[in-house]
Amino acid sequence: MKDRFNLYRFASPATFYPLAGKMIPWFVALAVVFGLAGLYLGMLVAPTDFQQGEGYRIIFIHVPASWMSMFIYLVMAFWAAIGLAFNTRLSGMMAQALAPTGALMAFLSLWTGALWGKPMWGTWWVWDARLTSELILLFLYIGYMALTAAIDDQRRADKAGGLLLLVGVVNIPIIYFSVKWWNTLHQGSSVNLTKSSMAETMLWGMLLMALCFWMYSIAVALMRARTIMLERERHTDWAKALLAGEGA
Amino acid sequence: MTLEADNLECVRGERRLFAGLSFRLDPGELLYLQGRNGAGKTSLLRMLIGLLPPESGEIRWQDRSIKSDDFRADLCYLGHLNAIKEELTPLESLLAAARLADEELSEDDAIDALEQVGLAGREDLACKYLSQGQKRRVALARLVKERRPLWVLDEPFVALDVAAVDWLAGLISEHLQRGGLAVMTTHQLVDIPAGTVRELRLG
Amino acid sequence: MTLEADNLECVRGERRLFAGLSFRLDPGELLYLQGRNGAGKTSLLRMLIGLLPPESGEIRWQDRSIKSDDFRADLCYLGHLNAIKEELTPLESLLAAARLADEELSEDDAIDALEQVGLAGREDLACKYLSQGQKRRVALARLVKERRPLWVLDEPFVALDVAAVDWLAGLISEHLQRGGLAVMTTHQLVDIPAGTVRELRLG
Amino acid sequence: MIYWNSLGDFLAMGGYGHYVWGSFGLTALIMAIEPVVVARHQRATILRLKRQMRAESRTESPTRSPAEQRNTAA
Amino acid sequence: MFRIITAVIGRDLRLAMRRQADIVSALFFFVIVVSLFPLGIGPEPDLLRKLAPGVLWVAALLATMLSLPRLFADDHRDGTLEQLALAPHPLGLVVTGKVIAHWLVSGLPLALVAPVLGIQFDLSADALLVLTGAILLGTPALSGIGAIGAALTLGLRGGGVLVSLLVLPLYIPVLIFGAGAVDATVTGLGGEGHLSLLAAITFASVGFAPWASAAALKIALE
Amino acid sequence: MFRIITAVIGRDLRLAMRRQADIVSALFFFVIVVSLFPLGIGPEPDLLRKLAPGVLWVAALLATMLSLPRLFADDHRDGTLEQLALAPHPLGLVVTGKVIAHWLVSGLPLALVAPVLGIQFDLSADALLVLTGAILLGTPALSGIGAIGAALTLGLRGGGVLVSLLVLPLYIPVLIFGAGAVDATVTGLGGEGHLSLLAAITFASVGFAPWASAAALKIALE
Ligand code: HEM
Ligand SMILES: Nc1ncnc2c1ncn2[C@@H]1O[C@H](COP(=O)(O)OP(=O)(O)OP(=O)(O)O)[C@@H](O)[C@H]1O
Ligand SMILES: Nc1ncnc2c1ncn2[C@@H]1O[C@H](COP(=O)(O)OP(=O)(O)OP(=O)(O)O)[C@@H](O)[C@H]1O
Ligand SMILES: [Mg+2]
Ligand SMILES: [Mg+2]
Repeated sequence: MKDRFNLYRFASPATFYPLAGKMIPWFVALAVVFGLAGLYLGMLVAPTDFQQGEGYRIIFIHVPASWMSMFIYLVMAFWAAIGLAFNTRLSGMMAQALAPTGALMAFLSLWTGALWGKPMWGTWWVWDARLTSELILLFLYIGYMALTAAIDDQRRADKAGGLLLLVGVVNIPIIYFSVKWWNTLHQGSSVNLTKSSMAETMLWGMLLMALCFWMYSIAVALMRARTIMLERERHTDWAKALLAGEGA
Repeated sequence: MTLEADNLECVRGERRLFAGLSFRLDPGELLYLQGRNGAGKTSLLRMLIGLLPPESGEIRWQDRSIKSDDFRADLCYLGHLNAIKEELTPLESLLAAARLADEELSEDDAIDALEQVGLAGREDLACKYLSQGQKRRVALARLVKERRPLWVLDEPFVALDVAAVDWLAGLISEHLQRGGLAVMTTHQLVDIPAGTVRELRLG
Repeated sequence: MTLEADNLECVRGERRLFAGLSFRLDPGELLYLQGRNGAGKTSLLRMLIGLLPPESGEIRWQDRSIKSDDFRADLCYLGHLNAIKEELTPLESLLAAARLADEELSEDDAIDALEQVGLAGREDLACKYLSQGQKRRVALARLVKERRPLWVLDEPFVALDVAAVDWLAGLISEHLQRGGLAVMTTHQLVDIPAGTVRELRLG
Repeated sequence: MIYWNSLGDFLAMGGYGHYVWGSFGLTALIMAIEPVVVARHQRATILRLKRQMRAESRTESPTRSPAEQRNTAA
Repeated sequence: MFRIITAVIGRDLRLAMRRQADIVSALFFFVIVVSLFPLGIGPEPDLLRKLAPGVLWVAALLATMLSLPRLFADDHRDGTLEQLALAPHPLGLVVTGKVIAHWLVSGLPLALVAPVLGIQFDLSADALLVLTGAILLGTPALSGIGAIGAALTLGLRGGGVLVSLLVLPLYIPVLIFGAGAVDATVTGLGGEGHLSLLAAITFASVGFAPWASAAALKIALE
Repeated sequence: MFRIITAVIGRDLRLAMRRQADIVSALFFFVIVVSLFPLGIGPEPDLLRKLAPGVLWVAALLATMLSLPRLFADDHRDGTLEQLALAPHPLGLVVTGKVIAHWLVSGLPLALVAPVLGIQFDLSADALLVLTGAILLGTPALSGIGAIGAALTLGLRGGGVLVSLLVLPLYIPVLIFGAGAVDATVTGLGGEGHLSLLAAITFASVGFAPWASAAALKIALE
């Protein structure tokens, strides 16, 4: 009972709300710094690709957006597992705060992929395994949001949504390994820790942009989490004190 | 065999319905929940049977938490809804309910129970053709042969005519005399001749 | 303004519930239907409002058959079901019901009616969050401003607490004093102080 | 250091301008709009909650009173 | 007369907004079903282009149909339908309102996303235009005819699946002319003839279906 | 343990027999959807043969999915589900029984008529055999995964359509391997690999899904 209480306190909205408020500006600043550096390297310094011409520069958003769309889903599933196991209030809020950003990332991955595909493959869209599974990921995000929106009781919504996230997490390895399992039009993995086929600057540009997207996602998710938190906890003492204190 | 509630708190939506509610129920005792519409009677019953986790506090059956399967083997719950299938006949409903609740119930016993609730001659009519009160009677027929110690009944008298109300009151008091426990809500004034009736007023 | 039933016969499934039933109801009179579960009370009410065609016999309102639209403009029916939407708030439910029934009801009147049924402060909460009895009260709020002459009520007291039962009994008797007519069933013993109460026992 | 010779070259992206700027443009747009939407939603929520709190303190607060007010029908 | 129709539309739209899920889900069902086909059939663009009109129309039929069981069921279950039937105006008007609201919620959005899905199947701009027009013209008929099926199966337990059994055969003309219009455009024959037939079907069924449904509803209420 | 599973299966099958509409309708939905395609797409046999596996599988997915909302909804509405949750054995066993019964009523019949429909699409005898086997192997997974979706959306108003939103994405692997098996046979590559993957999916989902569904049901009952 006692250690559970501690955990509960650690993840308690009352401590988390002000902490998140203080952290947001830092993440925004980091996102801007990484973004500027990444854009500088990727858009201004990096040379052209001998195969794809300048069109390859879409990679600097396509890949970070694709990565984030999968990563955010994993994080949501992680929160869901915590929430179902320990019954913490915070986890459901975090999952719900992350979902729209994750869906946007999946959408951006599809959008930039389509814009890339037209010049490279001659078509906006092919029914290739990776593209399709990314589309499914978007559907999973939307399904999660629709489910939690359809349930009015927040506690129930969190639990049901968490269960769905855990069930849907099987899709992530499918997306990731789809290029390996089926031979497809879409490019295989080219980022490799030991040897890289990419130019050094390109690689760095991509990694910096990925960091930028990461920080951005954290910042937006924290902002959204704060709103959700206040809304849900409006009858607790800390929220009331906060609402009463904050200037109009 | 005791049912104990310890410092229960109930929050529905954003409303705290009750808090710090404790009681203890011993064999032969009836807990009679009272309270206005919306006071939280149904919510409390659902907590007692383990379907609604309390916001805080604990419920114990025989000094153990009610989360165990043992508790459910001792419990008989009858809610607002009748839990009968429109397509099945009263007899089939009764037998299916027993089988799914892991109870032994012979066909003769079932027919006997249906006779007692005044459905003789309708054992083989699909339930959808029954009137409001007759459907309720099918649901109540479960209680006739029920020997589980804890009965939890949510407004059992609704839709029953006067004769049926009397009969049910008798059935409950028999159960209590056998040493059973019962928790019940109702807005109708019904006199249940039983050993101890504890009243608990919500709201 | 009279409601007349002439030699009604009702067959449900294969069972003849009643036959040769006739009565006449004049302004200020209450017809109180009684009978066991399954006697055919609900069936009779549905005949009176024109939803269930009688096997034989006829029902007349102001000496004309009840099939006309005029009859329905004079009728207010409240059934087993509450006819409210879970997603709408009590206020919206009431206003929508009035608009769909082609009645004038201002928002102030609606709020006033909800206050009278004891739902003040919940006008803006979706109905699904209400308890059994509160939902019933939303349905009953329609009656507060209702000036149609004929009220047909099927077990209106179900799920209501004691205070609400008293209030509703008062509302019905006011309606009768205004010269209205009412037909009602209930298994609960409720005293309605009205001019003439006719009792009709089925089965 | 810088790979491009002129701004025009940069904007043309070797003929892929539409595709590249279409991608970057929409991404920038989304990343600009999303935080604004979230922040506005937060401000609106805080205002609404404050209004609600004032309204609740004028009557009795529903969570505080275990009972419901004005239950008995008039 | 119009007052009651608008009152019904207003209420139904408000309910749809409250539920949100309703609008979004019919749409996403459409999107998902359309996306399933290439998965089952394979990715060759030529093949897909030939399939597109048929697949999109079948998906539109199914998406409309899926929301049908609830057209009257909710009102029936909670007793509102009884009250509507007892109101002092013809039930057919009420049903007209409900059909229009159903189309606004489940038909109109389909027409709006259809072009996007068409792109996935590599359709030309012309074909996309005709596709959108055809869906816009044809879906009211789907709502109208569907209302009859929904009313006939009201309160029956097998409802959800039974309604498809009754309604899908009646949808076939809409499917043939709707898909035909797009096909004709793709093959360069021009889809005007098909489109005007579609308009005629819609006109007839929106005018007539509410009254048939009203009759069916009265039977269901006995 | 087996007693309770068989008790549930027995009751659900008896209910399905009583309603009749249930069994017949899922089947007819399947048949009608499959038959709609030639209408929407045109009668060329070559094209149809290529379409067959995809169309049949999509139709099987949709037919299964359509009966999902009622998997728990009836029991929920009339209070039986509460009683099941209060019975002194794990709810997962009850759900296992319900999943099996659902498959017997909605999956098995599809496998039985699939060959007949395959003939309409001019499939070879080999392909028909693989098609039947694949549907037989794959549909239990559809019932299992579907149960999770049905449990999650239980009691929600948008239920029927919402369930498709949740479940269809999860059905996609079944669709791909199921259609792939037939495709591979048609093109002479042999469908054994696909079939064994299908069997693995079915095995995993029938074992795991009932427990996830049971957890979702408990949430819904709060
Ligand atoms: C709508 C279409 C597309 C979608 C949904 C999509 C999806 C994805 C996803 C999910 C990833 C990350 C997976 C990983 O890193 O392992 C990725 C990476 C990548 N994509 Fe795409 N893609 C699309 C179109 C394209 C196109 C047209 C190209 C280029 C011709 C392309 C090139 C790449 C490259 C180079 C990577 C990085 C792979 C790596 O280094 O690991 N993608 N895409
Ligand atoms: N649709 C139907 N088909 C066949 N029989 C029916 C149908 N509806 C009701 N019955 C039968 O008609 C009889 C009367 O039903 P009704 O609902 O009118 O009774 P009631 O007097 O209102 O009873 P209660 O007090 O229980 O509400 C019942 O015995 C029932 O079995
Ligand atoms: N799922 C829910 N979400 C939010 N609020 C709820 C929910 N269920 C019930 N409530 C609220 O909880 C209160 C108590 O409901 P409950 O059903 O326990 O009342 P009750 O005492 O049984 O009333 P009645 O006598 O009318 O049956 C009501 O005011 C209702 O508005
Ligand atoms: Mg209650
Ligand atoms: Mg009755």
